[in-house]
Amino acid sequence: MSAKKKQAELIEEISGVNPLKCMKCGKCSASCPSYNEMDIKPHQFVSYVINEDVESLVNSASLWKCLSCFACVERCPRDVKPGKLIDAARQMVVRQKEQTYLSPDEIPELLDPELPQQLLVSAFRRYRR
Amino acid sequence: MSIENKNFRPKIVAFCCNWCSYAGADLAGSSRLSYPADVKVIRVPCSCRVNPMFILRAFEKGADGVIMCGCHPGDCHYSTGNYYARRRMTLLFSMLDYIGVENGRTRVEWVSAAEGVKFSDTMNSFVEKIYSLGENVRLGDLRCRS
Amino acid sequence: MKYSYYPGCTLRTKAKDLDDYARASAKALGFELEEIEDWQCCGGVYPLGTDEIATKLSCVRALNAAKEKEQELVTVCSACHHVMKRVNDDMKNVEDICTRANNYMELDEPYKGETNVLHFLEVLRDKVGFDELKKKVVNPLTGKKIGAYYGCLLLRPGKVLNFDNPENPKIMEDFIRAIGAEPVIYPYRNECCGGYISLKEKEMAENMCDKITESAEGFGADMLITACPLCMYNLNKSSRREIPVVYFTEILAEALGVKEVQA
Amino acid sequence: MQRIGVFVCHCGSNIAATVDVAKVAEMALMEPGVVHAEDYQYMCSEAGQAKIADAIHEKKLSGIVVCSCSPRMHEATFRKAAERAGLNPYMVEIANIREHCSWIHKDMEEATKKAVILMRAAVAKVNLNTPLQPGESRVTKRALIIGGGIAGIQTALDIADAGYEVDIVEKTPSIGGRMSQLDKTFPTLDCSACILTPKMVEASAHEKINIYTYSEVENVSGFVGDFTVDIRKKARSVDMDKCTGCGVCQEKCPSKKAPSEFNRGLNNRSAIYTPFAQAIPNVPVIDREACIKFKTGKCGICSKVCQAGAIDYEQKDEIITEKYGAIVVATGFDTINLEKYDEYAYSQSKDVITSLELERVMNAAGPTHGHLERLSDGKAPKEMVFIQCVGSRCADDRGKPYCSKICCMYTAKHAMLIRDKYPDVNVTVFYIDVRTPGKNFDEFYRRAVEQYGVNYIKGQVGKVIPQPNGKLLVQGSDLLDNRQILKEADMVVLATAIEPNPDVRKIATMLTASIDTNNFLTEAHAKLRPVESPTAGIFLSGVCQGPKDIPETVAQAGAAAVKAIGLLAKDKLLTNPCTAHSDELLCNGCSTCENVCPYGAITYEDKEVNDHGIREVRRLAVVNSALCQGCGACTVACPSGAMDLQGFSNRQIIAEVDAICR
Repeated sequence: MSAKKKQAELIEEISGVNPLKCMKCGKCSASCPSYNEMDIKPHQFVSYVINEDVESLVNSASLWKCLSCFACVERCPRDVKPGKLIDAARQMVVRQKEQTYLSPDEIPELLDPELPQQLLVSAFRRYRR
Repeated sequence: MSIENKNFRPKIVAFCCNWCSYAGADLAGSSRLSYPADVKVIRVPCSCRVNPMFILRAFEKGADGVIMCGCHPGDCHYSTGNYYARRRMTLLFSMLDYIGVENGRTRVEWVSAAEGVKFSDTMNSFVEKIYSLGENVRLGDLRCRS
Repeated sequence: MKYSYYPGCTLRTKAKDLDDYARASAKALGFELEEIEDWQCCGGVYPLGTDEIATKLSCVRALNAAKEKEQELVTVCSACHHVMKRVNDDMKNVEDICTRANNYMELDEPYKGETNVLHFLEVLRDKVGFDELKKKVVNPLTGKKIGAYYGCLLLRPGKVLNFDNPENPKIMEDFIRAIGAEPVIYPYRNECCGGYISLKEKEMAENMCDKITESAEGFGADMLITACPLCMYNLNKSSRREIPVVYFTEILAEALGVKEVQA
Repeated sequence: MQRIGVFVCHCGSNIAATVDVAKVAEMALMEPGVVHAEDYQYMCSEAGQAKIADAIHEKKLSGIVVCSCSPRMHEATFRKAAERAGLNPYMVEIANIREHCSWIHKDMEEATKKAVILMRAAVAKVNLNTPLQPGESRVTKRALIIGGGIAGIQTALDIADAGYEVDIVEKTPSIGGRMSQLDKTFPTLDCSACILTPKMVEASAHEKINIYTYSEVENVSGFVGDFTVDIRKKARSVDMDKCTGCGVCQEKCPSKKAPSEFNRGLNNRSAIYTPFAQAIPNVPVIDREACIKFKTGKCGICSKVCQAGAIDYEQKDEIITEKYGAIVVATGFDTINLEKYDEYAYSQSKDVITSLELERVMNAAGPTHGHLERLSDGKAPKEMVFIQCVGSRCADDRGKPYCSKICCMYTAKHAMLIRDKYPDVNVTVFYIDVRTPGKNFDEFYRRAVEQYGVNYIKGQVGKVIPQPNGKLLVQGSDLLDNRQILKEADMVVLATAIEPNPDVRKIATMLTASIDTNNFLTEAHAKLRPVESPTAGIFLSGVCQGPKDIPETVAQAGAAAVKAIGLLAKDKLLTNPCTAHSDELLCNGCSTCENVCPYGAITYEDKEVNDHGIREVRRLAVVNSALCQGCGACTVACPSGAMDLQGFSNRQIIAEVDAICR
């Protein structure tokens, strides 16, 4: 099995999503609040997995723009759950050594007195291992 | 193949439903698509008419392989018959497996009336499989052996 | 009535209000929130990966603690509610996760999702009843036009959280009515505030929060209520509008006349 | 012991070239019961058949085996030949030594050996054959149509024109169905009422057609050719014979708050009402839930104003029992409930409507008298957005997994009509795929784009966002331009998925007609018997079988009529004697067979049995041989081995197995 295929299968495994269920209706992209910030759009995630181009996916800015608000998951008529795919791609990045989007050193300057713990906890869970 | 059975010719029973698979076998015939003469077809109205007992009986009487063919799921002449057949055979096969009759000796295939080629291909591969498994000794009634 | 109570990390610190008002209101309404011993942070975000086990264990511990006491588990924070319900759903319905989590936990009796998880609002709706709540209101907030801000975590995915209609919820509106105020329904009430994105992408969060507050004000809301410390932070911090945002427990305590007692 | 004759056919050289036919005949004589064996050039020829007849007479044969081509080819031929010679036709068995032997094998020795085995199996089977008599059942020459929409009307007209009596049972106060609610029809844009109303009139005036409106089928018993049906005629509270249809009662009725079903609840009607002006019959009904007289006992205005004295508050539901030979289901469809699609703001905004509601808005008899206007404030819209596939093609449990088939076309129709009548209104259609297979259909859609300038955008809408200014912000995808669109609209129209009429489950159960997971009725064969139910005597017309447009519905209605006529034209039905039967002494009354029978042919009765001298009443399976199609599912399901299939009995099949394995 090629490395590319392996990666694509890993994404399918982590996410539990079958990208072949997608009928390309675009309802995910129509629902996404981060759409304009994304380089790869939610409805395109499935194509990248099907075409075994996980590399582009893991290098995309979209990984860090998805809010996990589940609007796409809720509204997807085909039960594809694009949000889970993008999260699996993000996992593939942060599970590697020193591949984090947020390092503890950055934290102090980001803090403000009102910032709730929940925000930091969430961000850590999203951005790094 | 064992040394004792140099001239081993298997006995193979094929249950075919009247509406799809029997017609598929007819089509294989009229298309002159050959398969070994070891296969003998028994016509039943529907695959759901095939009682697991018939298959056990065949093995008891010395059959080396039993294959059941029906309409494709969803195409059953009687709407749902092949679904019943599929479930029954799944259970039967797991029981046969449990008592030591090799998986390959039984098979279910869906063959439509238009699939003469599939019928002959299926029979060819099934017979080949039975040759590789050799004689069925597990369930045979010893009193039936000559 | 006694419930196991899971406050969560933020309610212990920055969102102390949310917690205090919840406890005071519970007392006034005649039920008790018994804090789970040694609870640990839920992580704030439900780990979506099918192979995530360790990240779910803190929730399993809390859920199991409630099970052992034969109590239902109540949360107030939207995020805790979200994570807790989804982990519980996994334990109940995803065999693989359930088995592996139990292998880690080595409990006397495996946990299989037996505990019922309730958000404080669900307790008000399903246990207390909004009609009953209405009777206990001493300071009705008459004339106040309040917009409910649900956000994402309370509602989605609707099938797992089973909280309310995720596209057209009404639980908070019914709550607002029960305490004598007038609910303002506006379409952005279930759109995301940006969540944790505000840490690194401030502008994104600002745009999103502006849309929410603009929509709420456009439909005539004087104030917003929320159940989530993060939503509250974002709406206050990131929105360029001035509409006040408070925790739903605060106005509940106010209506029940227990606000001052606590503060 | 049987006296069996074996006849081996050469089929010219087709068989004889590879099989030693004489050897087969010779070997046959060694089989138990075989008293005669011969081979001949062409057994199916007249001379061959004569040989069979002669042998039957001379050797007093009780059963015969013909070793020849496939039974699918000539079994009927040889059965008839045997019958002519005085032998029961079911005492004939065929050994297929052509398709299953000579044509596929080259080696003569091998082929002959196999042919002998096939002959032996057939002989073993015929040894156990018993004479079978096809049963006869009579045919009541009257058809019942359930549902009075275009499907039911067309089927009724076609059957009635062939000279048979037809009854239509329609649940609502008038026939006409969904089609009567439509404004225009694609792809010709002719007015729906203009083509439907004449058909309604024709049906009501037809001497062979009897229409029961405001009535429902309550119970069905019997079987093909001989159904007995109870029909509940709901109390109309108006005497059908006296009413002149003047309409004064509806005008004067003080209770005008009931939502109009015909206008999809967009406006109200009076408590005494006919659903629409062209209703047939033109006799109103009193909606007792809405009527002040029924609610409070006071009022009675309709009775006072009725010159004909037709109002009858005392009227009661009436049950009519009638016999039918054939039943056609034409129960049609409704649009799905949109409560699970609140992202489209259907329940939040009056200006978000379904396509069927738009039909009413566009219709001169509708709530806005045909003016296109927003239902919230009556303003004329400038921007209209259509959203396709709302609830169709959904894999989750919110919607339906199938394509509703008609939406692409009616949306193109709506878009075109609006652009034609109101050229200043911009129309945008969000679509996933545009599906227009059908005569002149794609041309129609292209006309909407090219001539009428309808803006088609490929992409689904995520959310419809009501704005404080009353407009609707539509947030959608443009997948081809790869952008997210925010479009302000005045009205949004949802192409809502259709689903079978919810009553169809109940009706299918009464008819023992099978139904699929989407509640569409199942056809007997998806390709070859698309208008028949697997249950004999039940036929399917229109959308109850699957999504269809009007031309397809009418075509299927005609096809269903032909099938029903084919049944009604017979005086008697010969039933296939190869049916299941239950051994009363073995049956334990467990109901397993009843549950697997796809035809509802098995029922349970308390019967007295004599079990080795012990007389007792037991609950026993009884097979209705008129309904049984002989699949054999029950024979295998039966845990006590009581159920067996005539013509393919357990012993017969086992005898074949034994013969092959010998």
